[in-house]
Amino acid sequence: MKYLKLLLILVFALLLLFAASDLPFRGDPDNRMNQQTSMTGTDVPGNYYISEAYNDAHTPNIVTVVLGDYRSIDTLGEQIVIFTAGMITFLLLRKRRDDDEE
Amino acid sequence: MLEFFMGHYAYWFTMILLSVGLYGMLLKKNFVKKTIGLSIFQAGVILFFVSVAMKEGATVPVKADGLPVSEVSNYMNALPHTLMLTAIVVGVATLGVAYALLINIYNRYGTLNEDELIDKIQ
Amino acid sequence: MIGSEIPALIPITYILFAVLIPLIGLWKREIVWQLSLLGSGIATFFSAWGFLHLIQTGETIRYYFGGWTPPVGIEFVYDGLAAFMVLVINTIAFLVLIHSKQISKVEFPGKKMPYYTIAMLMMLGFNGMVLTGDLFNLYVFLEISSLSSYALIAIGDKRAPLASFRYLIIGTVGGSLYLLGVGFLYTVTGTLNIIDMHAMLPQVIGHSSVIAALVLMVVGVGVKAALFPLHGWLPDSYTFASSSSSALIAPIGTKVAAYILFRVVLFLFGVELIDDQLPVTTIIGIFAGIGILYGSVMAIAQSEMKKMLAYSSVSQIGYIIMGISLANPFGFIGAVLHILNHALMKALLFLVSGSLRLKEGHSLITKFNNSYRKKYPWTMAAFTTAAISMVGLPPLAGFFSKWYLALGTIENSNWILLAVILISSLLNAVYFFRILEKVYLNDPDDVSMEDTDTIENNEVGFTMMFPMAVMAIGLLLVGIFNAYIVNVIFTMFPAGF
Amino acid sequence: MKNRSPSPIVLLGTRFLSPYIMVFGFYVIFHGHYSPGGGFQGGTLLAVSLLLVRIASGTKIANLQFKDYLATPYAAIGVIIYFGTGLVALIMGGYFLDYEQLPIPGLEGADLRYWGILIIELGIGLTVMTVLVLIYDNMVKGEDYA
Repeated sequence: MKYLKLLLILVFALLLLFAASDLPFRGDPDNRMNQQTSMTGTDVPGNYYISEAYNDAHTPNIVTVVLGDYRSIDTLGEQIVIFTAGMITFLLLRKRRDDDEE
Repeated sequence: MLEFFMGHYAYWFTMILLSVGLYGMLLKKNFVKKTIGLSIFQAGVILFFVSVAMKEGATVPVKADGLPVSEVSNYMNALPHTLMLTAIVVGVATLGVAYALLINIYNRYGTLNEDELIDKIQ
Repeated sequence: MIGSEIPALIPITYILFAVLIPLIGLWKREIVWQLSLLGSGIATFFSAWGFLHLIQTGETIRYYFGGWTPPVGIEFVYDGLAAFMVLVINTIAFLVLIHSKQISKVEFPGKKMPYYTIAMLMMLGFNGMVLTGDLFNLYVFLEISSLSSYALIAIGDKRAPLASFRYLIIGTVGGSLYLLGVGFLYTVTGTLNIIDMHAMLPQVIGHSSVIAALVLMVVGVGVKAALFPLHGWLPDSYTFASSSSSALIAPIGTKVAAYILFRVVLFLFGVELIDDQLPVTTIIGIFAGIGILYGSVMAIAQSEMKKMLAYSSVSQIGYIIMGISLANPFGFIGAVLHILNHALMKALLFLVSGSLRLKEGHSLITKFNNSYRKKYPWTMAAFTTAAISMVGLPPLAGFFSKWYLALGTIENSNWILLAVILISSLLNAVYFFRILEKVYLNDPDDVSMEDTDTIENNEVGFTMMFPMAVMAIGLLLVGIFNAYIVNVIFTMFPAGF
Repeated sequence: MKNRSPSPIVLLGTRFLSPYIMVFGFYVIFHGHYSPGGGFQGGTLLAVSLLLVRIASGTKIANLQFKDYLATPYAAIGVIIYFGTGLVALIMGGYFLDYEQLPIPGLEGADLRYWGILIIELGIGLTVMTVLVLIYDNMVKGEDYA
């Protein structure tokens, strides 16, 4: 069983190494995600954020604008993930209280 | 060849990190160690995204004087950074839940070792 | 005017009640059940309204959060399939939450407030996963729903936290693999929007990283869907969780994950595109077939009803995924119809097991006897309806989804999968009729048999009977009005079929 | 740990440090528009300032600083701040979370978005701070739970 698991890990690592070798070069300014328009002519989000963020929200920190405005529903979800974790520890670790009901 | 290596070595390291995390989760018997493996795994994914965002000759995505935003090659891609901020928070929440469960398990069985736990259940 | 706001209003309702329940629950603990019911009731109302609106107008609603058009912003896509899924999962959740009132007093006393909060959060996650049109946003909602399901599973009997921890490890790996797949796709295409990316993928499909992304995403979502070799977490989790938790998670969670597989394989990549590179659909089909048989055989071996139902879930998920792998219209109809049917059947069966646990204190099949038919006549009638539907006898709903899946296999000339469907139906019959036999037939050799004349009716209360009755009638109605539902499903085909 | 009385030096040290960390946390939240920072990072620093006192001096003294039963409602209020901002925008006729529709007098367009982002960062900071304290408190309590 142990060797099977090691084999699984090895296969996983090789698959990922093989897949990663086909990715675009790291740091290349001509990557698809750094171009002005995409293959189908739509905006590329990464570039749009850099060029328009200050005009749209008057905030120099682009990450803050993306986090708080362009992808705000993601951030709401993120806050709810944290809230969920808090409520889960409440559910799992608090001593049970007596029910008032009936 | 060297260019290919320089363009990809960061990806390869994150992939190896992912495998290390998987090793910790599959082969370690202690549940806390499994959780550490989980953290390493998530860190691998986060590092992958962050290394993807890197751009030659660019600076951090905070608008600075003298570097016009109209020239996009001045600034790094902000999207992966933002995504990873979310992923880090998700990772913290997962760890919190995992440790809450581990406290529950320890209180019930008195051990966190997988083999001992299986013995105690049967 | 409000019709176009529906996709946002459903998650908003759940967030509102997830926040209101802890605030009000700390000060007035008795009404959390009513509040959670109100929340899921409103969400069900909105989703029914949106579904009717969508059928009338026939227009897909794309809701842009923050007013930013995709791919810059995030959108919710409310098309036919999403509207259908949202309606199904919200209705089931509403009914199960009604049923949970009695169980909550026995299985998690004094923990109602956090329990119902987390139930609301889980439904928020599932609704968000179904509605979102952004790959990373899907991951966020996936994690909300997964974290909530770990917690709901951990509330249960003594071994529940261990089962939940195992699920947490494998579930988080699944989520991370999905995220890594999204990362590969983002690096290659530069966008995260599903519709936008779908248009770009034909130009980059040759990259090995795109194929790896497909494999990673299918494996990651397959963990959540309990696709055959990745189903290890499911039986223990469903068995040891509290009855209402398993009734909430079993019909909804795996269905939503299967729906995400639909989205990834059929809507994001498209079948023709990937089958040139890697026979993903064939491989999924093989695993689905093995999973169907494995789940059915393991279900026969179980003596605990909830564990039997859990293994049966593994097998039934196989049907839905088989529908994806067939990749033809009949398979699609069968899979979508089976999502509805199986959600109804599995929820009903888990509710019956919860009711029996409450009344008898156990749900061991070996201890079932013929006194049950006098003690719980209506519960057993509901169980019989669901069991017959699971086996696939007309005119109940289960027959029709299997019928369309079988037509799909015939169209592909895939005789092995056809045989799998038939054999699995027989195996289903074995493990359900075993229970029906114990309940409805008098065994003359059984000395422990109780005298049926002296047993009084001990039927469960209204809050437990009502949802079970609605689901049983629903199964009958889905079976009878099946032609109408199939017509609606016809309008949901993804482009390229 | 529980039975030992806390060392006065550690107690004094944490009491001295805690407010400064808290001020830095607020700085990180409010300065998130101009430098790396924001609700999550600032909220974590605020939580650190509370947890420092909790770890050093135990529940009784820590409750003088932040009452443990307040954590859950405050976390919910933090979510309400974010979510309410979006809901107001929806009610005013825009999309959900469309800050340009917020009814703040005297501001328009991009400036409204600037203030909208600041409001939601405050909500995030509140939630992150209270939830981290909540997790710590529950884990300490969970040790006794059978």
